[in-house]
Amino acid sequence: MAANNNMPSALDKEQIFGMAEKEMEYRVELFNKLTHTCFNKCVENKYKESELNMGENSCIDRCVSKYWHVTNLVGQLLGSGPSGRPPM
Amino acid sequence: MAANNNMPSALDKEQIFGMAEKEMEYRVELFNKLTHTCFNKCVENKYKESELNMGENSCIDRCVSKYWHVTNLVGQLLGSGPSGRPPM
Amino acid sequence: MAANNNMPSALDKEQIFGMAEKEMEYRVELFNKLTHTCFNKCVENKYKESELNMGENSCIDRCVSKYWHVTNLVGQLLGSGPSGRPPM
Amino acid sequence: MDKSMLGDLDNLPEEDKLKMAAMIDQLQIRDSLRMYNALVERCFNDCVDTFKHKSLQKQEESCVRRCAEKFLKHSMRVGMRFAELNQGAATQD
Amino acid sequence: MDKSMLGDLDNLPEEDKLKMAAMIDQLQIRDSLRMYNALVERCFNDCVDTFKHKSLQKQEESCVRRCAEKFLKHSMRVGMRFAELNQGAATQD
Amino acid sequence: MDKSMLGDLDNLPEEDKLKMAAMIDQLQIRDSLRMYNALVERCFNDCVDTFKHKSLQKQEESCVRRCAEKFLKHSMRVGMRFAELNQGAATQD
Repeated sequence: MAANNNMPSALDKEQIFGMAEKEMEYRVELFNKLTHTCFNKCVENKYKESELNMGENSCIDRCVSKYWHVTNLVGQLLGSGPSGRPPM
Repeated sequence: MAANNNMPSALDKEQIFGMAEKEMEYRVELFNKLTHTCFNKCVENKYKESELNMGENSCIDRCVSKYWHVTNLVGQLLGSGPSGRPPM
Repeated sequence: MAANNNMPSALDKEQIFGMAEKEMEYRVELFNKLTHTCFNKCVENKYKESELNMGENSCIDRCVSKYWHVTNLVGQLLGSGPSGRPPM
Repeated sequence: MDKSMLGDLDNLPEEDKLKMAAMIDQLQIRDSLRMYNALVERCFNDCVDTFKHKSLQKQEESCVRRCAEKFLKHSMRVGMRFAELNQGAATQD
Repeated sequence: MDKSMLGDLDNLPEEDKLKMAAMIDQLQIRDSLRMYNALVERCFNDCVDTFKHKSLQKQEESCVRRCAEKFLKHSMRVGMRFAELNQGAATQD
Repeated sequence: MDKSMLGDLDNLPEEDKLKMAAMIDQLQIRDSLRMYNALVERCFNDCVDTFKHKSLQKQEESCVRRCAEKFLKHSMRVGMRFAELNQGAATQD
């Protein structure tokens, strides 16, 4: 998609910017969904304290790890190849 | 909004692009909401199988059809005129 | 961020436009979330009537007011300073 | 956005003011379309629960109408209160 | 968008048509990535509920697989029905 | 995005690098504002349920404070774990 001669044209450059923008938007959205999902799964929502307790903290660590695995697993199913990286 | 002389100016062109972009975003969002809503309404979420069964399939078809009718109905109420097409 | 000499450069202008756009997007999103949240909290969703009754109306007014307070409170916690305006 | 920055907008040439106005138009169009999509989703979710037919049943249709009308009235009321608060016109209870 | 407006697109110079095609590409990329994110969120929510381990358990993994496959089949079916309705090919029940 | 493509960015003239940096700034601003909106929505939903008064009651206010503080701590922790995973530093349990 990018030019081969290392001097991208105006349209190519717009596409490079556009791709980089979409990639970053994707990562931000992934992070936001992960954050909200793990908060829902792990954090007591009566808010009796403002600190995270030990149980919540370890739940969060495992939740992030599992979410990551699910991201990779679904990425594989969507055909991004054998390795576990997101499909870009 | 578009120029009448068939030679749109720079600003007009930006508006044409902008309108086309918004229109496509709208259709994508409509499709996404429809897809997620009908999945919630029709598909058993224990995922015992990876196939859609007959009951789910016919529920999906009717759900899409009804969602379409609701889209048209709400479009009419929002004042897009007598016909049932979305307000653009 | 804006140029000091009152003649913004091309890049500065793009940033001014970008900031203004983000600010407007933020206000629209705030309004939309507020609207949906207060509808959920205050309006009976069997839709027996198309009018809002007195109880619903007063609930809506208080809900908007409380949502506003929460917006300001969270804004303060996020460090936007002592006053209650959103952090921009 | 800082007010001093908004002030700079006055210094922009005419062409840029047009561009800014066009941007605001675009955002409003996008917002209306999103509101429309969200309204359809909400009223469908609250009013349609059986899928024995392809077409909307009478009571579903009237439920959707009332839902949409009620939401629009709600949205207008919220808009008024929101504008008051933005102008600092809010009073305490 | 009015059709007369879309008609104007034919009058655009070649360069603008390329720009329009690039815009459509970008929207499709963004849409695929959003779908991917939404699918992960849904299948995680429906399939993962215990947090005694860091790694996915066997039954969680197979649940996620079935969830994703089922959703993709669903999405394809919805796409076909949606296209039919867009072409006015829908019949009443 | 493929790394070879990101590599091309180094070949961009200075002006384009500035443009890219500005784009990243803009995305971060938008992200912060969205996070702020989402945090307000969450804490309001979880902490405010009665509408007999126009102003926040004492216990609602302290609930909102704890909710926001807890969410921010949570978000920071998730950010650290997420960064570790992105760097392949994750170990199995």
